[in-house]
Amino acid sequence: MKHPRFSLALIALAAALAVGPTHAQAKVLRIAFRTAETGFDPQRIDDRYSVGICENFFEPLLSYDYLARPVRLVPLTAEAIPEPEEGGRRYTFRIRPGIYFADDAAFKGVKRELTARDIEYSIKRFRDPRLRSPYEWLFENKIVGLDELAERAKKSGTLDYEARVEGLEVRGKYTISFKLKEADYNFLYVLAMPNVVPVAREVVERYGDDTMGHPVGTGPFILKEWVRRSKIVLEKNPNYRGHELDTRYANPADEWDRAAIESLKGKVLPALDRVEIFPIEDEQPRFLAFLNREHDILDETPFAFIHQVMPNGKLAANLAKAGVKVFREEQPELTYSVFNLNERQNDGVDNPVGGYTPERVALRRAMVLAYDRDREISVLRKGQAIAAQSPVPPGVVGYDGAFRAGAQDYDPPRAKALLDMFGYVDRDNDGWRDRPDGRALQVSYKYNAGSQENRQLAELWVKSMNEVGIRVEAEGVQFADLLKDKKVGKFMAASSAWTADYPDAQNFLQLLYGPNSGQSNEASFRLAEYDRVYERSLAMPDSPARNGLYREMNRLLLAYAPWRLGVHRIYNHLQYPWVKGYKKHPILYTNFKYLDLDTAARQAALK
Amino acid sequence: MSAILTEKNSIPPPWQESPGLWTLAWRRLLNDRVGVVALVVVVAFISMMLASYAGLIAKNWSKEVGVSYANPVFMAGAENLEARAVTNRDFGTQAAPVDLSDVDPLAPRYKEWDERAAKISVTETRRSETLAFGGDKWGRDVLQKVIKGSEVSIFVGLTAAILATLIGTILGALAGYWGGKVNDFLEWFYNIFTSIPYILLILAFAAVFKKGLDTIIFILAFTGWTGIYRLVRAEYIKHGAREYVKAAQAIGASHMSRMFVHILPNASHVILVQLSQHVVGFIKAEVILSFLGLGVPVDMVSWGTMLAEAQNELVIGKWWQLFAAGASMAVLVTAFSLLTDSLRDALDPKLK
Amino acid sequence: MTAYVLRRLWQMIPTLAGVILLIFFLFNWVGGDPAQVLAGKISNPEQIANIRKQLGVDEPFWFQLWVFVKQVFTFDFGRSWSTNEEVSRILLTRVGPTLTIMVPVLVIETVLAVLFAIMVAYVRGSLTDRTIMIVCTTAMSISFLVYIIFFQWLFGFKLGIFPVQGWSESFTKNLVTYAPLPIMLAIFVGLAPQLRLYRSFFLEEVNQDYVRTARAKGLPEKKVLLKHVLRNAMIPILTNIGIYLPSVFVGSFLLEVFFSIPGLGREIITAVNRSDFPVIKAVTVYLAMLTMIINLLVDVMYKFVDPRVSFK
Amino acid sequence: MIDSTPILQVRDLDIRFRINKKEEPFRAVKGISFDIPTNTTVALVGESGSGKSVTAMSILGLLPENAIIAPSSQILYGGRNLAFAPLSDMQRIRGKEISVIFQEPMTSLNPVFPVGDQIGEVLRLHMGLSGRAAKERTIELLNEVGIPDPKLRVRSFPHEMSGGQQQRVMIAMAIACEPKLLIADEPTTALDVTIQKQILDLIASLQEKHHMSVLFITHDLGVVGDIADTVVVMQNGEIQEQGTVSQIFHAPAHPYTKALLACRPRLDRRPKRLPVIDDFMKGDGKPNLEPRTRGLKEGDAVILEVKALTKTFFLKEGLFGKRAVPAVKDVSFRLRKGKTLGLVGESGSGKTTVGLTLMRLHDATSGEVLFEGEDLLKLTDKEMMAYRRRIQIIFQNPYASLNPRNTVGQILVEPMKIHKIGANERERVEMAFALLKRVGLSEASFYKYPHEFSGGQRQRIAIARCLTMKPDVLICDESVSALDVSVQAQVLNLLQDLQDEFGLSYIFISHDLAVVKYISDEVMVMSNGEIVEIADSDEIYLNPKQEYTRKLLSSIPKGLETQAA
Repeated sequence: MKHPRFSLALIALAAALAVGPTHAQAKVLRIAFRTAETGFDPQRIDDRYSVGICENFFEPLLSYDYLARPVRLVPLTAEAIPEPEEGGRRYTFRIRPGIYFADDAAFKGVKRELTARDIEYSIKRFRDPRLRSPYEWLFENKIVGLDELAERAKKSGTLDYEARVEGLEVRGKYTISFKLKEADYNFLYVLAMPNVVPVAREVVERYGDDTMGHPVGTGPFILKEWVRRSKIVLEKNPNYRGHELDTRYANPADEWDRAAIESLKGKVLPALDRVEIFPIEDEQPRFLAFLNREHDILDETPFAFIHQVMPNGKLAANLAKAGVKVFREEQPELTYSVFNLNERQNDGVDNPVGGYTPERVALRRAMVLAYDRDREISVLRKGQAIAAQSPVPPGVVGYDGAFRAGAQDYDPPRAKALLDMFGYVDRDNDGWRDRPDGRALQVSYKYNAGSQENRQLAELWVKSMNEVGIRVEAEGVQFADLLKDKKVGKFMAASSAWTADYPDAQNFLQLLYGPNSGQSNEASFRLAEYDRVYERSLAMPDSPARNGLYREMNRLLLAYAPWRLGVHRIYNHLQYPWVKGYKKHPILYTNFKYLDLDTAARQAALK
Repeated sequence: MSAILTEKNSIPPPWQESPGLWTLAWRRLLNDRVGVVALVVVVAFISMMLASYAGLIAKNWSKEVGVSYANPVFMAGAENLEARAVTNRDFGTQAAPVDLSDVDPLAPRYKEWDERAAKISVTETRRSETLAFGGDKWGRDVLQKVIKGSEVSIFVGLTAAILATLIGTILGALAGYWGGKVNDFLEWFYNIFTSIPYILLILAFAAVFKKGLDTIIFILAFTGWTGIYRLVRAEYIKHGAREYVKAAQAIGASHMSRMFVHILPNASHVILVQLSQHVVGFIKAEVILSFLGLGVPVDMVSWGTMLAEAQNELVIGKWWQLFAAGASMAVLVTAFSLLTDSLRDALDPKLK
Repeated sequence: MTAYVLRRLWQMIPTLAGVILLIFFLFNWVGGDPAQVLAGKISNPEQIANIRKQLGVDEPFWFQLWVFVKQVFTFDFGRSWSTNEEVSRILLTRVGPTLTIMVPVLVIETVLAVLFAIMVAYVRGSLTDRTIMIVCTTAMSISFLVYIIFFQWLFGFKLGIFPVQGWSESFTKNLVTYAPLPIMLAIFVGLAPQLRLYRSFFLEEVNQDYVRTARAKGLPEKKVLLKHVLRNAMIPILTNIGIYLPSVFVGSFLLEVFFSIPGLGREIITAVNRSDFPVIKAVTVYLAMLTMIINLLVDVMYKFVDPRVSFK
Repeated sequence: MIDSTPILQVRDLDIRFRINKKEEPFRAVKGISFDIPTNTTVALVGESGSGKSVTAMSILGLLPENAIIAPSSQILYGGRNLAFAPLSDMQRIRGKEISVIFQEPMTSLNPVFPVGDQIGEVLRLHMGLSGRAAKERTIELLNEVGIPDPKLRVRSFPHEMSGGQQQRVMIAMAIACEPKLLIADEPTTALDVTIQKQILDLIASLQEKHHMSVLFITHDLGVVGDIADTVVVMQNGEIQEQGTVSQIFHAPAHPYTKALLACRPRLDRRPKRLPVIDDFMKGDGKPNLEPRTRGLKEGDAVILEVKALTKTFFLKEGLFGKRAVPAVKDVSFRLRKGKTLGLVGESGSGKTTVGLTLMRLHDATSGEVLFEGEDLLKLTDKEMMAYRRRIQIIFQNPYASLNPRNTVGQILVEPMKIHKIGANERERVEMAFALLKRVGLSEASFYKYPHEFSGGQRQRIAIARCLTMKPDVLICDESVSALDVSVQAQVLNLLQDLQDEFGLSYIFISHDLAVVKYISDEVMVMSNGEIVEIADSDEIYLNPKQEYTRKLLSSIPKGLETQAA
């Protein structure tokens, strides 16, 4: 039968090719991403991985030092970090001359230098109704005159980019001065975000609707090749001026810093010629690909395989032999379950967990105590997470390590005692606790049906609540529906999460600020004392006094329990030995511009 | 003519119904060895399903009796890292929990709360290292999960198949019997359903209905009736032209009686075979639905949810949940398919 | 013949109208609100309203339906709501990978199924016949998901023969390195049901009168099977392939998700999860039209395969 | 012209069929012996189930897989016992020295290959002829079997030919290699009587020309009389008698042979009741042949009058067009009360459509059907219900006209329930029992299912079903064509008794002219939708006026009549 011989030949051929094409001596880094990208127009994207790739195309005014921990702002396209003027309401920047955009047909062969005009144009793009920018809120009632311009644009449908905006004052070719409505000590962080970057107007107008596919910036890399949701290739930007590793803030005790300094000292960066990125949604293939040496770095090792990589905390023998290094990073993010504090859902359904009376607070506090968070961390996350003590994750300005939230620990007896005390007992002995006024108690918990992890978290929720006699029904909904239901208040309890946009506690605490209800404040938590303390904290720069106010807000959160605090996840990033200069930054998603590759070592390892 | 009709005669002899086509088919099935074995297996699964439904077995499948990924008994020695996963206590501070008494609305009753809490004893569940056929991530007994899972999967498969067969038979009968305008309309309806890719149809219906067990049954039934419709329609066209139907028309039988009293029993063997084929098809489809997140609700378990859960377990060396769900499903589906084949051979009425 | 083709084309219009109506109501009436997804983390109701206006989702439904119908005829479905990529370009780039997997599967599967069906028909009723049938039934009953998980682990990871994932730009590289494992898997699952079906087609033909005549002519059994029976059995076999053909274009979304192949199957799922309506509309309409055209081609080809068929 | 040396000798041929593991295999042929002399036509005669076909097929080893040939059986040909010859040897003999033609030409030819190739295949296989030579020889053969312009016909497909032409192709294929023995298994049964005659003449002439022996299997003694030299009579797997044609027809020894000869209605006489098997097997062997008079008298009342009845079927064609196919064109006739109107014609003549349109099982295009002054075609369905009872129909295929899933009891009771005959269930059951007795079936059959009865018994049940509604007119659509001659006689006698007793009027539709002559008072001949001629049954046979009727009458096999004279 001729068939078997044919398949044998096929397998032999495949094995030979599986080694993959090795460019002569070009340094090609291959890495996989956890989810697919959407596009590369900085003002129009907000998903983590697209923004991460944009960090390599564009350059904001300020950025973060590669090695400094905790994180420190450093100037990038700006010459220096400006001192706040007029009581923190004005910042003036001088742009470093000689910074050029990458070549593009839109510039008609002429080398295009970065000017203040580009900064002004890019900030205005956030308020252009046609672009529907997900980060429009960054510049809402922030810059003097910008809101009025945006209002006019909404009516007419298009934004007038020529219009003068008082708060965006261009003083000459390289100088721009921002005037804020009120003092905002986090404004500098906003200017360091990878989205708040200058784009050339000619490029935007030339590609119109397809700006997602034509990122033209002053950054170290350019987009060479892009097969949507399958392969993204970056290559060195010929026009890039080059940069060096700044070792001022390096910490000699940190072995990552030492390794980075030793391999990158004195080199003109970026060292990599080419970066190939493969989005792989499924965990198993992404993990196996790294083990098969098809990729050089494995960012965010899937929890499921943690015991294969680090059996009881130590690197597995086979990986250690191959010289793999593990970088342990505490994510600046928070997972939490949010309760709807309105006494009625928006569709009129009565919501037993809503309300501020002691009776309702007791129910929420009991549910928080009844949730088995320890098992979530040990079984579901395999120990790769820290139990959150407050909304503010570690590594973020305003994080208080000494704050210990006893009220959020797993303690079923206290939960049962609290329920009995406030009259939540089983009256019609159907095995489920009823409400104090006799009506049946039925709480619905909404989660995103799309992922297996969410389903198991929901399973743990239902199991934990059943242990203490509360009847909970878990309802899986589509991702888009979950977002909508949480925004309009059509839920009782639901799963949620928040990643830091900029490294300040205020980015998390604003989630419980009363006026934000209906937007980021999904719980619609309206507590007068909390709001007063929050407003006072806005007007203060980072200081012990401000930390005191943050502590006050955390205590109010624990008392009224609008949330059940979840975890801050810990990610382990793996790299093969031939990847040099690796150090994961808490805020910046990618670090390609600081990496180097020892192609000879990789060549040997692949034999 | 009337002479004979009124003539009195003896009481009719005792009523001993001679074997009809169904009994003959049953006898033919019995002497088909493979068919009998398949029948026994299917009956075993159905009785297991009923026992589990009545709560006789696998009642507390969801109780966590073992450590996480407890080893099967026959692999007691194997290393189980997951079981000893360290809970991350070392988050830096051992400081005393913060005092909330000045802001906490529950503060007035703190004392009463502490007294009550002290009285409630903590029942520490002892988790065994090994289980009959191993444990899953939460330490639940995989064997009990498979049994409970079989109840849900078979229930979904059966009900969806019955519903789909009902829809397919009624529409097929109407199209095949009446022909003309009715047939054209139903063919148009059929064409729409078959032109849309199957996966999109499932996702579309999933988006329409609220998640839940009955949703899955509706989704499967509403997308699965087309195959049955096609065959029943062909059967009705064939039988519609047969002489016994013309004879029924001649004696004045109504359309309804011709359709359902005369033709339906003669098409019943096609319908029965389609029904059992669709039970098998829907049990397998439920797995795909669970993989897409449209599976049974969280507090239930089915083979589909088990397989979806077991996706990444093989790589970390925990093969038993994947094997248990996969194997038990394979055994039932094989038995059901072989039974269907034997049934088709037994039922095929060679109208001698 | 042209009259027949014209009549069939004429009959396609109501079906296409039906498809448009069904998909429009299913997804519009319930398909999740895309504006939420696009509005980003912090968005006030006013922003949501602006997005909805731009996407045209809050127009009266008949207007949106009219837009949909216009799009069908102009083959221009605008841009994807989530990635803003030209929808027609999405489809064109996705069909390639799907076909690279599904066409070889269809071809190899049919050849093997017919080959084995002949062999089994030749030894029909013997022990080998029954064992092969039981083996087929068992192979069919294991869930496709189990196959994927196990074989990806076995061939991809344990033996490392094939890469576990990846998709390159070059067609040959795909066919040789990335496609074999998924193709092998699809064949493994798809072969059993087709073999059972084709065996029944052969057995049906073997009992016909013309086979008895062929034997009465003194033809050896092999020739009777290969010449007379096979030629007649090809008619139902080709009809069956005609039914499978449209699904070749849809692709197997399970394979595409697990082996991260950028095909149409996976695209449909992401589009539904993101409520990306333009992509859903485009995929459905193209595939519906494709299915109808393929069915017509199969019927026309039928004429050349079975001389008894005439175009009434 | 019977030579001495037999070409093939069958000795103690005993064949059994395995049904399933438990039951005893069914013994179809019980140790028979007979010879086939060279250059002679041997007729193997018997009713269905007599084992004649099994015997013929065993010669070429074409028996189904579950057949068991007893070791003692011998089929001697060319000095070898074919019964146990290896397959390779058989394949050299089949189609070359012994060939066969079957009953259903339509299904016996491969539908997807042109007829020329199928004949050429035998030539290439056995005669080693190359492409060109094979083609020429095929054209010669087609010409020899009487196919018009063979050069064109070589490339046409089986479905493009009529039944008769297809059988000619089969014959051409069979004689392609000048076989010594041709086995013909009921070659003309499925054909129209006119075509039947041409095929029989062709076989006779080819036998003459090629000096080959023919084993002719049939159940029709008329055909045997025309074509056979020697006759072998079989019943239930045994040979009852064998001898020359004249010996069998003039001096039949075995009572079964006598019965067979007598049951077949003959053109030259019409006994009051047809002789049946029991008259010979049990009785004294001498049926009373007292003649019965037929024909219409002036005063007979008219029960049903049909005026200008037309029925046209419409087929879809082209983009929107419809093609009209007229089945019945402007037919008018009268049915006398208590009399039988015979309706005769070849297949496709529209005779069945007339019957079905009368019953409104088809919607007539135009015309009137007057029954007791009412035009049935104009009635609404509700009004029609009352008349439904009065006109009933018995179909041709006994196996398809009874619902296999109902017991006989249910079949009989259902019409009574629909038309509210009989006050309650008990009375209806009693009526059913009485009817079963009247049509000659046991009361126990009330509880049985159709598949437990023979063809003849099922037709009796069908008749009983009609009688439950006390009809006035009974349409018999080919009601006895599918039955064996002996059973045919019993059913015809039953119909005749019922007519004598209840004065029923019959419309008897059939293509079998002998049966129609026996039972009808008046005969109407039809051809492609029109009435050719109507006259008294004796009158029409003695001096038919129309050319078509004469042609029809001349093609009836008259073996019985000529031999008996």
